[in-house]
Amino acid sequence: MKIKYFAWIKDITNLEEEEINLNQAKNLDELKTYIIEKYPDLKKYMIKEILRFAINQEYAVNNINLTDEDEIAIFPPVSGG
Amino acid sequence: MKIKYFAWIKDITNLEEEEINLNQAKNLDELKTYIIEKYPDLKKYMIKEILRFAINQEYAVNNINLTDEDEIAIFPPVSGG
Amino acid sequence: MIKIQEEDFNSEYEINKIKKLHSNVGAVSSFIGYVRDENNNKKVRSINLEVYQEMAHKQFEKIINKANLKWKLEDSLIIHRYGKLKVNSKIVLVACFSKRRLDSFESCNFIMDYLKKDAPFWKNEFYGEENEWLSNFS
Amino acid sequence: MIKIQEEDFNSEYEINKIKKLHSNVGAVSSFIGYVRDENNNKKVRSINLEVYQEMAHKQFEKIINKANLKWKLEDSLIIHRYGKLKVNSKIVLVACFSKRRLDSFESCNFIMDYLKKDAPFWKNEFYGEENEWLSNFS
Repeated sequence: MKIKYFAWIKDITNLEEEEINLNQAKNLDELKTYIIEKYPDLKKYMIKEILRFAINQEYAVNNINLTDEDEIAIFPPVSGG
Repeated sequence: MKIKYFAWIKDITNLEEEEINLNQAKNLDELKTYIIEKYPDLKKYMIKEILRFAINQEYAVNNINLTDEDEIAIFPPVSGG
Repeated sequence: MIKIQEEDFNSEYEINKIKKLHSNVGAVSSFIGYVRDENNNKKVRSINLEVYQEMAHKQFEKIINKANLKWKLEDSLIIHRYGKLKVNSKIVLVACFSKRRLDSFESCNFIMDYLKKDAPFWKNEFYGEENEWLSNFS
Repeated sequence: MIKIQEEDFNSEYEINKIKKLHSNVGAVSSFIGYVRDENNNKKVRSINLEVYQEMAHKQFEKIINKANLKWKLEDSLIIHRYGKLKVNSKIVLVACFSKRRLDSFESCNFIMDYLKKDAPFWKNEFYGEENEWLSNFS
Protein backbone atom coordinates (compact mmCIF):
# COMPACT_ATOMS: atom_id res chain seq x y z
CA MET A 1 0.00 0.00 0.00
CA LYS A 2 1.03 3.60 -0.54
CA ILE A 3 1.48 6.00 2.38
CA LYS A 4 1.43 9.74 1.60
CA TYR A 5 2.54 12.55 3.91
CA PHE A 6 1.52 16.23 3.70
CA ALA A 7 2.51 19.63 5.05
CA TRP A 8 4.91 19.56 8.03
CA ILE A 9 4.51 15.79 8.44
CA LYS A 10 6.78 15.56 5.39
CA ASP A 11 9.45 17.52 7.28
CA ILE A 12 9.44 14.77 9.91
CA THR A 13 9.32 11.78 7.57
CA ASN A 14 11.67 13.43 5.05
CA LEU A 15 9.65 11.90 2.25
CA GLU A 16 6.37 12.53 0.50
CA GLU A 17 5.31 8.93 0.10
CA GLU A 18 6.45 5.39 0.61
CA GLU A 19 5.28 1.84 0.00
CA ILE A 20 4.72 -0.54 2.87
CA ASN A 21 3.22 -4.01 2.83
CA LEU A 22 0.54 -5.82 4.77
CA ASN A 23 3.10 -7.60 6.95
CA GLN A 24 4.07 -4.27 8.40
CA ALA A 25 0.49 -3.12 9.03
CA LYS A 26 -2.69 -5.02 8.24
CA ASN A 27 -5.03 -2.38 9.68
CA LEU A 28 -5.01 1.32 10.52
CA ASP A 29 -4.09 0.86 14.17
CA GLU A 30 -1.07 -1.24 13.22
CA LEU A 31 -0.09 1.40 10.69
CA LYS A 32 -0.18 4.04 13.41
CA THR A 33 2.11 1.93 15.58
CA TYR A 34 4.38 1.29 12.63
CA ILE A 35 4.89 4.92 11.69
CA ILE A 36 5.54 6.19 15.21
CA GLU A 37 8.19 3.51 15.57
CA LYS A 38 9.72 4.53 12.27
CA TYR A 39 9.30 8.29 12.92
CA PRO A 40 9.44 8.83 16.71
CA ASP A 41 8.97 12.60 16.27
CA LEU A 42 5.41 11.88 15.11
CA LYS A 43 4.53 10.23 18.40
CA LYS A 44 3.60 13.36 20.35
CA TYR A 45 1.27 14.50 17.57
CA MET A 46 -0.31 11.06 17.43
CA ILE A 47 -0.94 11.14 21.17
CA LYS A 48 -2.47 14.61 21.00
CA GLU A 49 -4.69 13.38 18.16
CA ILE A 50 -3.38 16.04 15.83
CA LEU A 51 -2.78 13.65 12.95
CA ARG A 52 -5.52 13.02 10.37
CA PHE A 53 -5.83 9.83 8.32
CA ALA A 54 -7.48 9.23 4.98
CA ILE A 55 -7.88 5.87 3.28
CA ASN A 56 -8.48 6.13 -0.45
CA GLN A 57 -9.22 9.85 -0.12
CA GLU A 58 -11.84 9.41 2.60
CA TYR A 59 -11.30 10.39 6.22
CA ALA A 60 -10.72 7.37 8.47
CA VAL A 61 -11.31 7.64 12.20
CA ASN A 62 -11.94 4.09 13.38
CA ASN A 63 -9.67 1.13 12.91
CA ILE A 64 -10.13 -0.55 9.53
CA ASN A 65 -8.40 -3.39 7.65
CA LEU A 66 -6.03 -2.38 4.89
CA THR A 67 -5.30 -3.93 1.51
CA ASP A 68 -2.29 -3.72 -0.77
CA GLU A 69 -4.17 -1.42 -3.14
CA ASP A 70 -4.99 1.19 -0.51
CA GLU A 71 -3.66 4.72 -0.53
CA ILE A 72 -3.30 6.03 3.01
CA ALA A 73 -2.65 9.71 3.67
CA ILE A 74 -1.37 11.14 6.94
CA PHE A 75 -1.63 14.89 7.46
CA PRO A 76 -2.17 17.66 10.01
CA PRO A 77 -5.45 19.60 10.40
CA VAL A 78 -6.36 21.33 7.17
CA SER A 79 -6.24 25.09 6.63
CA GLY A 80 -7.66 25.82 3.18
CA GLY A 81 -10.24 28.31 2.00
CA MET B 1 -43.99 71.51 -2.52
CA LYS B 2 -43.29 68.84 -5.12
CA ILE B 3 -45.28 65.58 -5.22
CA LYS B 4 -43.74 62.65 -7.14
CA TYR B 5 -45.55 59.46 -8.19
CA PHE B 6 -43.96 56.13 -9.05
CA ALA B 7 -44.79 52.78 -10.71
CA TRP B 8 -48.51 52.15 -11.24
CA ILE B 9 -49.48 55.15 -9.11
CA LYS B 10 -48.45 57.21 -12.16
CA ASP B 11 -51.01 55.31 -14.25
CA ILE B 12 -53.71 56.57 -11.89
CA THR B 13 -52.51 60.16 -11.55
CA ASN B 14 -51.49 60.35 -15.21
CA LEU B 15 -48.50 62.42 -14.23
CA GLU B 16 -45.08 61.86 -12.71
CA GLU B 17 -45.01 64.91 -10.52
CA GLU B 18 -46.89 68.06 -9.66
CA GLU B 19 -46.55 71.13 -7.46
CA ILE B 20 -49.06 71.85 -4.72
CA ASN B 21 -48.98 74.54 -2.06
CA LEU B 22 -49.37 74.64 1.68
CA ASN B 23 -52.99 75.87 1.45
CA GLN B 24 -53.91 72.56 -0.13
CA ALA B 25 -52.08 70.46 2.48
CA LYS B 26 -50.07 71.69 5.43
CA ASN B 27 -49.24 68.24 6.77
CA LEU B 28 -49.04 64.65 5.54
CA ASP B 29 -52.56 63.69 6.64
CA GLU B 30 -54.03 66.63 4.76
CA LEU B 31 -52.01 65.67 1.73
CA LYS B 32 -53.45 62.16 1.86
CA THR B 33 -56.98 63.60 1.93
CA TYR B 34 -56.13 66.00 -0.87
CA ILE B 35 -54.84 63.33 -3.26
CA ILE B 36 -57.66 60.85 -2.78
CA GLU B 37 -60.10 63.67 -3.53
CA LYS B 38 -58.16 64.56 -6.64
CA TYR B 39 -57.54 60.90 -7.64
CA PRO B 40 -60.46 58.84 -6.31
CA ASP B 41 -58.95 55.64 -7.76
CA LEU B 42 -56.17 55.91 -5.18
CA LYS B 43 -58.64 55.72 -2.31
CA LYS B 44 -58.89 51.93 -2.05
CA TYR B 45 -55.10 51.59 -1.95
CA MET B 46 -54.88 54.29 0.70
CA ILE B 47 -57.46 52.46 2.83
CA LYS B 48 -55.64 49.14 2.47
CA GLU B 49 -52.40 50.91 3.49
CA ILE B 50 -50.70 49.91 0.28
CA LEU B 51 -49.33 53.37 -0.44
CA ARG B 52 -45.90 54.39 0.81
CA PHE B 53 -44.87 57.98 1.52
CA ALA B 54 -41.44 59.56 1.58
CA ILE B 55 -40.65 63.12 2.58
CA ASN B 56 -37.32 64.38 1.27
CA GLN B 57 -36.30 60.81 0.40
CA GLU B 58 -37.01 59.40 3.87
CA TYR B 59 -39.94 57.11 4.63
CA ALA B 60 -42.73 58.91 6.49
CA VAL B 61 -45.26 56.94 8.50
CA ASN B 62 -46.65 59.38 11.05
CA ASN B 63 -48.30 62.70 10.34
CA ILE B 64 -45.77 65.52 9.92
CA ASN B 65 -45.95 69.19 8.95
CA LEU B 66 -44.90 70.05 5.43
CA THR B 67 -43.03 73.05 4.02
CA ASP B 68 -42.95 74.54 0.55
CA GLU B 69 -39.47 73.12 -0.04
CA ASP B 70 -40.43 69.52 0.67
CA GLU B 71 -40.35 66.75 -1.93
CA ILE B 72 -43.02 64.17 -1.20
CA ALA B 73 -43.06 60.84 -2.99
CA ILE B 74 -46.03 58.46 -3.17
CA PHE B 75 -45.41 54.92 -4.33
CA PRO B 76 -46.45 51.27 -4.00
CA PRO B 77 -44.43 48.65 -2.06
CA VAL B 78 -40.95 48.32 -3.53
CA SER B 79 -39.72 45.30 -5.50
CA GLY B 80 -36.03 45.84 -6.24
CA GLY B 81 -33.02 43.58 -5.79
CA MET C 1 -19.40 52.59 -2.93
CA ILE C 2 -22.92 53.02 -4.29
CA LYS C 3 -23.77 52.98 -7.99
CA ILE C 4 -27.22 53.28 -9.55
CA GLN C 5 -26.90 52.83 -13.28
CA GLU C 6 -28.55 51.59 -16.44
CA GLU C 7 -25.45 49.85 -17.82
CA ASP C 8 -24.32 46.34 -17.03
CA PHE C 9 -21.30 45.84 -14.79
CA ASN C 10 -18.40 43.39 -14.52
CA SER C 11 -18.36 41.99 -10.98
CA GLU C 12 -14.71 40.87 -11.14
CA TYR C 13 -13.64 44.37 -12.17
CA GLU C 14 -15.83 46.16 -9.63
CA ILE C 15 -14.82 43.92 -6.73
CA ASN C 16 -11.13 44.04 -7.66
CA LYS C 17 -11.14 47.83 -7.76
CA ILE C 18 -12.21 47.95 -4.12
CA LYS C 19 -10.23 44.91 -2.95
CA LYS C 20 -7.01 46.56 -4.22
CA LEU C 21 -7.41 49.28 -1.59
CA HIS C 22 -7.42 46.80 1.32
CA SER C 23 -4.58 44.28 1.74
CA ASN C 24 -6.08 43.25 5.07
CA VAL C 25 -9.26 41.96 3.41
CA GLY C 26 -9.39 38.16 3.37
CA ALA C 27 -13.10 37.70 2.66
CA VAL C 28 -15.52 39.07 0.08
CA SER C 29 -19.10 37.83 0.15
CA SER C 30 -21.31 38.89 -2.68
CA PHE C 31 -24.76 38.48 -4.12
CA ILE C 32 -25.84 38.96 -7.72
CA GLY C 33 -29.54 39.13 -8.60
CA TYR C 34 -30.67 38.35 -12.17
CA VAL C 35 -33.87 38.67 -14.21
CA ARG C 36 -35.41 35.19 -14.19
CA ASP C 37 -37.32 33.72 -17.14
CA GLU C 38 -40.35 32.92 -15.01
CA ASN C 39 -42.28 34.50 -12.18
CA ASN C 40 -45.63 33.52 -10.64
CA ASN C 41 -45.92 30.82 -13.31
CA LYS C 42 -45.64 33.31 -16.14
CA LYS C 43 -42.90 33.36 -18.77
CA VAL C 44 -41.00 36.62 -18.35
CA ARG C 45 -39.35 38.26 -21.40
CA SER C 46 -37.93 41.36 -19.76
CA ILE C 47 -38.54 43.79 -16.96
CA ASN C 48 -38.58 47.52 -16.70
CA LEU C 49 -37.09 48.61 -13.43
CA GLU C 50 -38.13 52.07 -12.26
CA VAL C 51 -36.13 53.88 -9.60
CA TYR C 52 -36.46 56.95 -7.39
CA GLN C 53 -32.77 57.76 -7.69
CA GLU C 54 -32.13 60.31 -4.96
CA MET C 55 -34.02 58.24 -2.44
CA ALA C 56 -32.34 54.99 -3.51
CA HIS C 57 -28.95 56.61 -2.84
CA LYS C 58 -30.02 57.78 0.60
CA GLN C 59 -31.52 54.40 1.50
CA PHE C 60 -28.40 52.52 0.36
CA GLU C 61 -26.25 54.84 2.47
CA LYS C 62 -28.44 54.22 5.49
CA ILE C 63 -28.34 50.46 5.02
CA ILE C 64 -24.55 50.46 4.67
CA ASN C 65 -24.23 52.60 7.80
CA LYS C 66 -26.40 50.15 9.70
CA ALA C 67 -24.29 47.23 8.49
CA ASN C 68 -21.12 49.01 9.59
CA LEU C 69 -22.51 49.36 13.10
CA LYS C 70 -23.19 45.63 13.34
CA TRP C 71 -20.14 44.13 11.59
CA LYS C 72 -16.46 44.90 11.07
CA LEU C 73 -16.37 45.82 7.39
CA GLU C 74 -13.40 47.26 5.52
CA ASP C 75 -15.59 48.30 2.58
CA SER C 76 -18.85 47.58 0.79
CA LEU C 77 -20.34 47.92 -2.67
CA ILE C 78 -23.88 48.17 -3.99
CA ILE C 79 -24.55 48.38 -7.72
CA HIS C 80 -28.24 48.48 -8.70
CA ARG C 81 -29.39 48.78 -12.29
CA TYR C 82 -32.62 50.31 -13.59
CA GLY C 83 -34.38 50.55 -16.94
CA LYS C 84 -35.20 47.82 -19.45
CA LEU C 85 -33.54 44.53 -18.52
CA LYS C 86 -33.83 41.28 -20.46
CA VAL C 87 -34.00 37.79 -18.98
CA ASN C 88 -30.57 36.73 -17.61
CA SER C 89 -29.46 40.32 -17.10
CA LYS C 90 -27.85 41.25 -13.82
CA ILE C 91 -30.01 43.50 -11.64
CA VAL C 92 -27.97 44.02 -8.51
CA LEU C 93 -24.57 43.33 -6.98
CA VAL C 94 -23.89 43.60 -3.26
CA ALA C 95 -20.35 42.85 -2.06
CA CYS C 96 -18.99 43.11 1.49
CA PHE C 97 -15.26 43.23 2.26
CA SER C 98 -13.88 42.16 5.62
CA LYS C 99 -10.91 40.51 7.29
CA ARG C 100 -12.82 37.36 8.10
CA ARG C 101 -15.67 35.49 6.50
CA LEU C 102 -18.45 35.84 9.05
CA ASP C 103 -18.57 39.64 8.87
CA SER C 104 -18.71 39.75 5.08
CA PHE C 105 -21.21 36.95 4.90
CA GLU C 106 -23.73 38.20 7.44
CA SER C 107 -23.54 41.84 6.38
CA CYS C 108 -24.09 40.93 2.73
CA ASN C 109 -27.28 39.12 3.62
CA PHE C 110 -28.38 41.96 5.91
CA ILE C 111 -27.86 44.54 3.16
CA MET C 112 -29.85 42.43 0.69
CA ASP C 113 -32.71 42.09 3.20
CA TYR C 114 -32.95 45.84 3.69
CA LEU C 115 -32.41 46.57 0.04
CA LYS C 116 -35.43 44.42 -0.86
CA LYS C 117 -37.49 46.01 1.88
CA ASP C 118 -36.55 49.70 1.60
CA ALA C 119 -34.90 50.54 -1.73
CA PRO C 120 -37.32 52.44 -4.00
CA PHE C 121 -37.27 50.27 -7.13
CA TRP C 122 -40.33 48.84 -8.88
CA LYS C 123 -40.36 45.97 -11.35
CA ASN C 124 -42.70 46.00 -14.31
CA GLU C 125 -42.58 42.50 -15.82
CA PHE C 126 -43.23 41.91 -19.52
CA TYR C 127 -44.79 38.63 -20.69
CA GLY C 128 -45.41 38.56 -24.44
CA GLU C 129 -48.02 41.28 -24.99
CA GLU C 130 -48.95 41.92 -21.37
CA ASN C 131 -47.08 43.52 -18.57
CA GLU C 132 -47.63 43.72 -14.84
CA TRP C 133 -46.23 45.72 -11.95
CA LEU C 134 -44.90 43.46 -9.23
CA SER C 135 -46.45 44.10 -5.88
CA ASN C 136 -46.06 42.57 -2.45
CA PHE C 137 -49.70 43.10 -1.49
CA SER C 138 -51.68 40.66 -3.62
CA MET D 1 -18.22 22.43 -11.31
CA ILE D 2 -15.03 21.82 -9.34
CA LYS D 3 -11.66 23.24 -10.30
CA ILE D 4 -8.40 22.83 -8.41
CA GLN D 5 -5.76 24.90 -10.14
CA GLU D 6 -2.61 26.95 -9.71
CA GLU D 7 -3.72 29.80 -12.00
CA ASP D 8 -5.80 32.79 -11.02
CA PHE D 9 -9.42 32.96 -12.19
CA ASN D 10 -11.88 35.66 -13.28
CA SER D 11 -14.99 35.35 -11.14
CA GLU D 12 -17.24 37.26 -13.59
CA TYR D 13 -16.23 34.91 -16.39
CA GLU D 14 -16.54 31.74 -14.32
CA ILE D 15 -19.92 32.68 -12.84
CA ASN D 16 -21.30 33.83 -16.22
CA LYS D 17 -20.30 30.58 -17.88
CA ILE D 18 -22.52 28.65 -15.48
CA LYS D 19 -25.29 31.26 -15.19
CA LYS D 20 -25.75 31.12 -19.00
CA LEU D 21 -26.94 27.52 -18.68
CA HIS D 22 -29.80 28.43 -16.32
CA SER D 23 -32.34 31.10 -17.26
CA ASN D 24 -34.35 30.22 -14.15
CA VAL D 25 -31.52 31.31 -11.84
CA GLY D 26 -32.29 34.61 -10.12
CA ALA D 27 -29.72 34.45 -7.32
CA VAL D 28 -25.98 33.81 -7.16
CA SER D 29 -24.27 34.03 -3.80
CA SER D 30 -20.54 33.81 -3.78
CA PHE D 31 -17.53 33.97 -1.55
CA ILE D 32 -13.96 34.85 -2.50
CA GLY D 33 -11.11 34.21 -0.08
CA TYR D 34 -7.85 36.16 -0.43
CA VAL D 35 -4.33 36.02 1.02
CA ARG D 36 -4.27 38.69 3.73
CA ASP D 37 -1.21 40.80 4.56
CA GLU D 38 -1.33 39.84 8.21
CA ASN D 39 -2.07 36.79 10.33
CA ASN D 40 -1.58 36.20 14.06
CA ASN D 41 0.05 39.65 14.25
CA LYS D 42 2.69 38.75 11.70
CA LYS D 43 3.21 40.48 8.36
CA VAL D 44 2.53 37.90 5.65
CA ARG D 45 4.36 38.17 2.30
CA SER D 46 2.98 35.12 0.58
CA ILE D 47 1.71 31.64 1.26
CA ASN D 48 2.40 28.27 -0.19
CA LEU D 49 -0.78 26.24 -0.37
CA GLU D 50 -0.27 22.50 -0.52
CA VAL D 51 -3.08 20.24 -1.70
CA TYR D 52 -3.90 16.54 -1.79
CA GLN D 53 -5.61 16.82 -5.16
CA GLU D 54 -7.52 13.55 -5.55
CA MET D 55 -8.90 13.84 -2.04
CA ALA D 56 -9.78 17.52 -2.45
CA HIS D 57 -11.87 16.63 -5.50
CA LYS D 58 -13.68 13.87 -3.64
CA GLN D 59 -14.32 16.07 -0.61
CA PHE D 60 -15.65 18.94 -2.75
CA GLU D 61 -18.01 16.52 -4.51
CA LYS D 62 -19.26 15.24 -1.16
CA ILE D 63 -19.83 18.75 0.16
CA ILE D 64 -21.74 19.79 -2.97
CA ASN D 65 -23.86 16.65 -2.73
CA LYS D 66 -24.70 17.45 0.87
CA ALA D 67 -25.65 21.02 -0.07
CA ASN D 68 -27.91 19.73 -2.83
CA LEU D 69 -29.78 17.59 -0.33
CA LYS D 70 -30.46 20.57 1.91
CA TRP D 71 -31.18 23.35 -0.61
CA LYS D 72 -32.70 23.76 -4.06
CA LEU D 73 -29.66 24.57 -6.16
CA GLU D 74 -29.55 24.82 -9.95
CA ASP D 75 -25.75 24.68 -9.99
CA SER D 76 -22.64 25.31 -7.92
CA LEU D 77 -18.99 26.17 -8.44
CA ILE D 78 -15.86 25.68 -6.36
CA ILE D 79 -12.50 26.95 -7.58
CA HIS D 80 -9.60 26.41 -5.18
CA ARG D 81 -6.04 27.44 -5.98
CA TYR D 82 -2.82 25.89 -4.70
CA GLY D 83 0.88 26.72 -4.91
CA LYS D 84 2.69 29.98 -4.20
CA LEU D 85 0.23 32.84 -3.68
CA LYS D 86 1.18 36.44 -2.92
CA VAL D 87 -0.72 38.82 -0.62
CA ASN D 88 -3.99 39.95 -2.25
CA SER D 89 -4.20 36.85 -4.43
CA LYS D 90 -7.49 35.00 -4.63
CA ILE D 91 -7.43 31.61 -2.94
CA VAL D 92 -10.94 30.28 -3.38
CA LEU D 93 -14.25 31.03 -5.07
CA VAL D 94 -17.50 29.35 -4.05
CA ALA D 95 -20.66 30.31 -5.97
CA CYS D 96 -24.16 28.88 -5.56
CA PHE D 97 -26.87 29.30 -8.20
CA SER D 98 -30.57 29.12 -7.32
CA LYS D 99 -33.95 30.53 -8.19
CA ARG D 100 -34.23 32.48 -4.97
CA ARG D 101 -31.78 34.11 -2.66
CA LEU D 102 -32.10 32.07 0.52
CA ASP D 103 -31.01 28.80 -1.11
CA SER D 104 -27.94 30.32 -2.74
CA PHE D 105 -27.00 32.25 0.36
CA GLU D 106 -27.25 29.46 2.93
CA SER D 107 -25.68 26.80 0.72
CA CYS D 108 -22.71 29.05 -0.08
CA ASN D 109 -22.01 29.48 3.60
CA PHE D 110 -22.51 25.77 4.26
CA ILE D 111 -20.04 24.83 1.51
CA MET D 112 -17.46 27.27 2.89
CA ASP D 113 -17.86 25.81 6.39
CA TYR D 114 -17.23 22.27 5.18
CA LEU D 115 -14.49 23.33 2.82
CA LYS D 116 -12.56 24.89 5.71
CA LYS D 117 -13.15 21.83 7.87
CA ASP D 118 -12.62 18.97 5.40
CA ALA D 119 -10.76 20.05 2.27
CA PRO D 120 -7.14 18.80 2.36
CA PHE D 121 -5.21 22.06 1.84
CA TRP D 122 -2.41 23.34 4.07
CA LYS D 123 -1.12 26.88 4.24
CA ASN D 124 2.55 27.60 4.75
CA GLU D 125 2.85 31.32 5.49
CA PHE D 126 5.98 33.28 4.62
CA TYR D 127 7.03 36.27 6.71
CA GLY D 128 10.29 37.82 5.55
CA GLU D 129 12.88 35.08 6.19
CA GLU D 130 10.73 32.74 8.24
CA ASN D 131 7.82 30.57 7.33
CA GLU D 132 5.27 28.66 9.35
CA TRP D 133 2.65 26.00 8.69
CA LEU D 134 -0.77 27.10 9.83
CA SER D 135 -2.36 24.74 12.24
CA ASN D 136 -5.62 24.68 14.15
CA PHE D 137 -4.15 22.96 17.19
CA SER D 138 -1.87 25.51 18.82
